[in-house]
Amino acid sequence: MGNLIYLDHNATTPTDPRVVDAMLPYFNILYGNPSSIYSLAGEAAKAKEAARESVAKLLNAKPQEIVFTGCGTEADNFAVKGVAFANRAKGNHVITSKIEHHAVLNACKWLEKQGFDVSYISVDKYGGLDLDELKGSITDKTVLITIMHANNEVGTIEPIKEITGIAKDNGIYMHTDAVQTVGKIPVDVNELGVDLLSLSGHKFYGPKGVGALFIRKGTKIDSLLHGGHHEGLRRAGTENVPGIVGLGVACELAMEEREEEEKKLEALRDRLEEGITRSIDDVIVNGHPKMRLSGTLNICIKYVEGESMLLQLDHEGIAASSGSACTSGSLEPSHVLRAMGISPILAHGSLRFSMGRGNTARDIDKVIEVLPPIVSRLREMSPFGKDKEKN
Amino acid sequence: MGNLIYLDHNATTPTDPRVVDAMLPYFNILYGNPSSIYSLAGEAAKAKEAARESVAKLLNAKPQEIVFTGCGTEADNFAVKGVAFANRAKGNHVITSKIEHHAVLNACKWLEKQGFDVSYISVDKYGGLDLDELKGSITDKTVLITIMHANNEVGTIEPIKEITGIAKDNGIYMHTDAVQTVGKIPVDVNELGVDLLSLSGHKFYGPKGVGALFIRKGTKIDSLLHGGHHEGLRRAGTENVPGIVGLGVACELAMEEREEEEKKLEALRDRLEEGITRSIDDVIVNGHPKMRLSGTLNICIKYVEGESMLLQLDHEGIAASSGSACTSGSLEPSHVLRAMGISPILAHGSLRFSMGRGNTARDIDKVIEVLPPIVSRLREMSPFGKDKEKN
Amino acid sequence: MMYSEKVMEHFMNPRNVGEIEDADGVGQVGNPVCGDIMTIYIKVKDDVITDIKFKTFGCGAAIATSSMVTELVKGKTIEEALTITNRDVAEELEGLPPLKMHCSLLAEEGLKAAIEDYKKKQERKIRDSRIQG
Amino acid sequence: MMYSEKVMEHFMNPRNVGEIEDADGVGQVGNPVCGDIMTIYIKVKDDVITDIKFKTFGCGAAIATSSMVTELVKGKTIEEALTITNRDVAEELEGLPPLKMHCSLLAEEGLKAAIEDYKKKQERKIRDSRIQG
Ligand SMILES: Cc1ncc(COP(=O)(O)O)c(C=O)c1O
Ligand SMILES: Cc1ncc(COP(=O)(O)O)c(C=O)c1O
Repeated sequence: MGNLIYLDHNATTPTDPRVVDAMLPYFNILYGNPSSIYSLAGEAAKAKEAARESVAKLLNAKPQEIVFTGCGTEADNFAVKGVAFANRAKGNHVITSKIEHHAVLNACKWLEKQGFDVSYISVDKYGGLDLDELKGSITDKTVLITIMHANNEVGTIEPIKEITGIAKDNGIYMHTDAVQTVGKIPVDVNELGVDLLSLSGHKFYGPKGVGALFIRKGTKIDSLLHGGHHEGLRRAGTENVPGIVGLGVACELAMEEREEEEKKLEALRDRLEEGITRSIDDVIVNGHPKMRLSGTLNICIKYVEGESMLLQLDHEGIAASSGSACTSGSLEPSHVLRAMGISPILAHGSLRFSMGRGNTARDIDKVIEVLPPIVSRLREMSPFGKDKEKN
Repeated sequence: MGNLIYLDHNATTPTDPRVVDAMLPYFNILYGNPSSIYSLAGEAAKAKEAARESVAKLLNAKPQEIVFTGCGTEADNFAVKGVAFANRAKGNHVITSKIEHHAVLNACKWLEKQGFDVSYISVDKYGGLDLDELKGSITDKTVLITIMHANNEVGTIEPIKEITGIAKDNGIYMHTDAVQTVGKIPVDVNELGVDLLSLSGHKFYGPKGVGALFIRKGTKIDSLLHGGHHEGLRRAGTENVPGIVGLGVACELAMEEREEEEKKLEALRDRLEEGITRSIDDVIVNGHPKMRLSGTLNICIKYVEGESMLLQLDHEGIAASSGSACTSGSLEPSHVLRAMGISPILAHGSLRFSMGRGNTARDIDKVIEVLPPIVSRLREMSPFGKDKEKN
Repeated sequence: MMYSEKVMEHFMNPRNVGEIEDADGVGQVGNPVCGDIMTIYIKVKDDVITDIKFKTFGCGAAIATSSMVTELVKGKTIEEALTITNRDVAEELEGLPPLKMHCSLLAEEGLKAAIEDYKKKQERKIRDSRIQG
Repeated sequence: MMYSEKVMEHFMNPRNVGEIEDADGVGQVGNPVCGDIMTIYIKVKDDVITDIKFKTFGCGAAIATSSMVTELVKGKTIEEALTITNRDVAEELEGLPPLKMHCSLLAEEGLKAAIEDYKKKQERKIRDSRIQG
């Protein structure tokens, strides 16, 4: 994969070599099970607690409020199902949005099967949550509001602070899926006011297979994984010590490097946006113009389908993604773009470029160079076009 | 941890260096998200499917019947809760044993809170399941029997084949927690006849943070982690590719080396058992004399408490474990020893030595050398003793 | 890569792309929600498909199957063309991922739609010539 | 290691292990289910604890707190000894893990039980001497 230009950091990031180095001793030198009492285990336990402190520090939380999980999806399922089940006596209503990641959406769908009611709040054309609809959907049975911090497809950042205010006024727990924001923009659980917050290591140069859930002290929540006495009885399972150590280091690196990185990514993103919209006709930029992740560019290119563009980009050594149904296991194009009012066929022509730590202006320029001819070639094959507009 | 004698392989194992080597490229060279469509992702997906084949081969299952999870506990929770919820229309009764790992026991306890009935079947003094009690507890509402393949504390191997026969006769799904047997003794899902089987990577020289659940084709089961289209829609979450690759290699190594290793471990175990019972009075060996994991020795040493022995062993550079409450977060001594009819105070004096790949006869001899003086010293401090027997 | 080399080859260098202005039959199939739309144009002479072209909006598999079906059919009689199934197309492409089998179905359907259109037009011509005659 | 160096030092080299044959007071506390049983023996002269010994079945913390409490108390008056709390014992040991704080309570309770036994015996002695007198 020598000269690959990787522009899919919202899907996953390469693990930072400094993270891997920190993990290595915990595979077969300090391999003890942290729950055991001998010295070897003590080393593992100490490393785990140090990582917990790093995660807590990044979020401005207390270490005891951090529970390690196996991925972002587990953190989301834990938060959503855990709060719903633990507070069922109070009510059976949950509020979320139409543009959540499937980890939250499908956890909610499962709750519906278990007798819960779920409200899926709309978004505007930029992907911003409809706060009035949110307010109107609250009932005295609402136990949880779960709204993502930033959307993974279009990068729109949601007004979590306002939503938390609404939740607080109504005595409702507030969870945010911050899988796409932790390590990328400032995430402060007290500033945001949330009760629960999910993150995933591999989205910010930590390893795959580890995530965390922030649970504010006093929050009533059921476990998702029941078993041994791990993680203060909140998440059972022998701890993935190397993964947890890696997550801790990823958090430390984020604290040191995030701010500068954010500026760099914004410059790259703007360069790409400007270059593509200048050189290709009929391109629509998705997401909020300002309240958007600095490294995310999502566009719809009319008359062509996303997967075919991705394959040709891949042929040129460029990795990106699309909201086309053809790139996922599903049959519908991106639920996020659809919720933003974009037609199915236009949604099929979406491309997402997500920049990261290793990218340079040269990478961006290569995309600007190769994408236009790819698009013209595919448009020549397309039964649509300006003259026969069907979009 | 230079000269550590590690005898706690049932708690966790060091990751085999060959496993770590195989994992490394997937951290930051072949780091693609396997769900994406570009070549980088294809490499990750290919590696993941190769690992799935290795796991399947070890278990004599089909690759499509293997679902990767984040740990053994997740596999157990997935199996128990997933089958219970998916088959609730048929019935709300689950059968398990009193000596299961807490991953199964506490999943069952949680099911009870959700309105399920659970029967906890007794065991005999060796830890063998009471098959008559099992048969007698079946009702027309029973949807799942979950019995562990071998017990983690005492090593007793349960008659899974017979139990599966009973389950089949009654049209009940059968799950076995094989976390302690996979890689150690032959585990063949067709020979055993089970519908579901859990395993965990770090128990047989694979990495922590990855496990798997075998789900026989046609088994009705709910997901535990809902979200994206991963693992054939059965387990959501970006796949821990390095971990999965590591698990695959651990399975391959097990296929090659297990048989010889089993013999070696049995010899070491017998040497240790013989040495300890010869040099220390009032020692009871726990578990089945024959139907027992070859690398597990569990003993009760009268008049002394387990943690204090472990600390002194640790001081001598030996890592082992105990069923004493003082070594866990709980207040009760081992539920397994208690279910076998052992008194609380005797259970507090239990020690478990679990041998593994790196151990030698010299390790064993060191234990035989240092344990007797440790026991006498502690017995001198003890208010109990032969004369004032209170055990 | 989830696609075979053959699929990629046809996707990168599709045969018979385009429209036929005076086509004898035109078929459009697909569904914008699923993201695949295929239009097939045929020229027929003495019951033989002498020319065929396609325009496709869709994924790699959709474009490759479009290309392959046009190649398979060119020069064949209508009758022969009608025996071609989506499995034939997929096989000629050295296989398709399970999730993409529906694209090969699209190719089969697109071809059939074009032939049907051709037949309808023929019937109409015959009818018209009767009326004239 | 979850224990402080001080705990480990007392655990590995406990002070005042043993029994006092003609003890003036003996206290046994603990609970076999929880796995800690402690017996404390004291010798008292002119209200001063002149000797103290213990026997403990229990974890590292139980043994270390037993050892520490005996050291703290030796040479103190009964009144002084009664002011010693489990927190004092834990502090002298440079802390205990939260899950092990109950062991320090055991030490406090063991000492108090021994003193109570001593007082009861004293009362009985006084009563006996009154009856005799
Ligand atoms: C029998 C048994 N089942 C389940 C587990 C749980 O596995 P893990 O700790 O990998 O979640 C263990 C080990 O802890 C075990 O020994
Ligand atoms: C917003 C968001 N939430 C949750 C997840 C799930 O995280 P993971 O794949 O680590 O389980 C993702 C990424 O896949 C995401 O982008």
